[in-house]
Amino acid sequence: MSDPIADDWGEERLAPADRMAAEALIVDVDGYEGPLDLLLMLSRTQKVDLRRISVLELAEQYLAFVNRASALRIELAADYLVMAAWLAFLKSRLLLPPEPGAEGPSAEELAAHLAFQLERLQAMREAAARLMARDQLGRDFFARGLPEDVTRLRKIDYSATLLDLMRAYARIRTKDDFRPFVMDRNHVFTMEQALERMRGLIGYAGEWADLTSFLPDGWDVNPMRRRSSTAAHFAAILEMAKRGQVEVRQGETFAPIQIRRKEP
Amino acid sequence: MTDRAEPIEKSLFEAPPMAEQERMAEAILFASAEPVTVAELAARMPHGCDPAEALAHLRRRYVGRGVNLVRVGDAWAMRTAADLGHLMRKETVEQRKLSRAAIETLAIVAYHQPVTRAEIEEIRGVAVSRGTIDQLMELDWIRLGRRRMTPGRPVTFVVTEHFLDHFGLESARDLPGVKELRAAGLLDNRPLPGAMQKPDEEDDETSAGQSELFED
Amino acid sequence: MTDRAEPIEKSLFEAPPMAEQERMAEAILFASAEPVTVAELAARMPHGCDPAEALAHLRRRYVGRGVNLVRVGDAWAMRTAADLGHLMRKETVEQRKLSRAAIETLAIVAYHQPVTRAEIEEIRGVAVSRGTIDQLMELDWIRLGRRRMTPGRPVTFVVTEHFLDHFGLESARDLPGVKELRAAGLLDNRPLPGAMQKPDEEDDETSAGQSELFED
Repeated sequence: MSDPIADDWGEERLAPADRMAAEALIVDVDGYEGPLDLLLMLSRTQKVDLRRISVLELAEQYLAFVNRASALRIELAADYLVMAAWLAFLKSRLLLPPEPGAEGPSAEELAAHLAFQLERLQAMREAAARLMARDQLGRDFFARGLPEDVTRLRKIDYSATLLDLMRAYARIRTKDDFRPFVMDRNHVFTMEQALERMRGLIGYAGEWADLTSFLPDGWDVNPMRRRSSTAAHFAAILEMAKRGQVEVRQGETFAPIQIRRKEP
Repeated sequence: MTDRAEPIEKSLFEAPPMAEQERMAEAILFASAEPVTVAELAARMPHGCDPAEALAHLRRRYVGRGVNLVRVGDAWAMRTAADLGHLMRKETVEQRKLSRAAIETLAIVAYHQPVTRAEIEEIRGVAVSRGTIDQLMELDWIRLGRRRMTPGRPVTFVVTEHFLDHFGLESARDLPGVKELRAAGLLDNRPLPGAMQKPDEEDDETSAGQSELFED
Repeated sequence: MTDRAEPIEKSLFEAPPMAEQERMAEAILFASAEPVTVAELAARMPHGCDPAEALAHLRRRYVGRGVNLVRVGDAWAMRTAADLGHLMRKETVEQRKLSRAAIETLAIVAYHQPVTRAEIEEIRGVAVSRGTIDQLMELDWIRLGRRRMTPGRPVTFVVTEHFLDHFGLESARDLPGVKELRAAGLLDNRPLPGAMQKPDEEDDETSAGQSELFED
């Protein structure tokens, strides 16, 4: 609060004492927890029970405070100004006789509610103080300093009976019988597979060649695999012949089957 | 190891004598720094025990002693007698200084629970910062309660058992001056009359809040 | 806060009565995180106190109780009575059925041991998860057998003694055979080529396993 600022405020012509008082109030603004808190502080100057407080007088005090703050170019937070506007409205309602047929709550009701809010805030302040004044754990009374931890043992007991075991095995064995195909799949060459293969190979078969030469590697040793792949490839070339993609010939019964690409 | 000569377990289905049950409750409570519920005691003591009666005996036994048996909500704990706190300076835990906002918010939650953030703000006349709520939650003094069944379904806050333990309260009913405050209507969530009131929310919130207050 | 009516401090130089000293020692021992020596007690109790005597009183008071005052080296501490140590353990037993994958895997190990994982998978027709094997090993129902003398030297699994105990079998040979399974109505009555066979009649895929079957 140095001189330059005082110069700025010169025109206000505040007596130093007034200014000190005003500044004391302003400096405190930071300490207020909102307009309700400020109102509660202002109400203490009335030195009456909060239930008998004069809301009109309080409104005037508050408005005077806000005016002083704006004169001192203190920026008040918006909620202080909202409260000021509401109090100004309330003040006018309290001073003027009620309009006949006016809707909404009466000025007295609004004033009573404000008084209630102040009283409730005051009560909570006192309650908070009494709460904090209580003996507290870790300050006035203490818990066991050397607690013995409870060992928590979580045991999961899995149960299965011999019958469960038998059922499980029976289930597996039954499953085997119903899907031997799945079990033996690695010995089976399907016609679809053969057709796919032949489609790729036939491009190179311009001359007559034995069907057996087309069998895939590794499918000619194991008899079961040989039979499966031969049958699959035979079915495949029949299908291809039907489509006009290959020619098939056989010299005599049981002679080698020969194929070649059919020229378009 | 022990000075007792008698065996504890008598039979599989007969509960141990009450003196023995009292010893058991004593051992369990001494071993725990946290309050122990009657249900937990029952689960840990042999079948057929009556933990509530054992606790009653135990409480009487520790009246006037250096440690006392105290009730904390639904649970029980052994705590040193408050008049001996000065001897325990060494054990004192440095407590974080709470802001005025935090202390007031805590009191409002305790006395008005379950309470929404909007209600706290209405009582204090100022916004409640996120940090204040967080701090109280971190201290495990308040926690989320049930959502209010009003538009927006706002969350509510209630105090915890840890709060009761910290302030040596048996229940929220034992908060200092709570009866007087309620009698004076100061715990009412009185709505703002008329114009200041939000259309229909306020009424529901109030009635719901009050019916739930100190429901336990 | 306390149930005591009498004030503690009598005068600046007069030691509190012994009952009071006992309370003090009790509270200090209770709240301390470590055993407390007589010297420490003396330092924390009011001038003129006799902590050794207070401890002697306190020790007698706790004889036969749920907690006892015990000496730990040079220091003193409150400890749970040794005979109540079992109360400090909380055991929860959960009954759970073995999963279908686990019981099937177990059955295959039991009927085909020693069996490799690849064989189990072939018989079940689906992959066997690591967890299933681990679970059965943890239950101590299966264990690792000898490595198979085939390329890759795969490990085999066999059932354990504990498995036999649990299922009331003297040996794995006592497992009910296919005929008995059928007699028990667990298998269809129509002839099932695979299932009808005795182990050693099965095809070459399993013959390696079968020759070793029930070897021990």
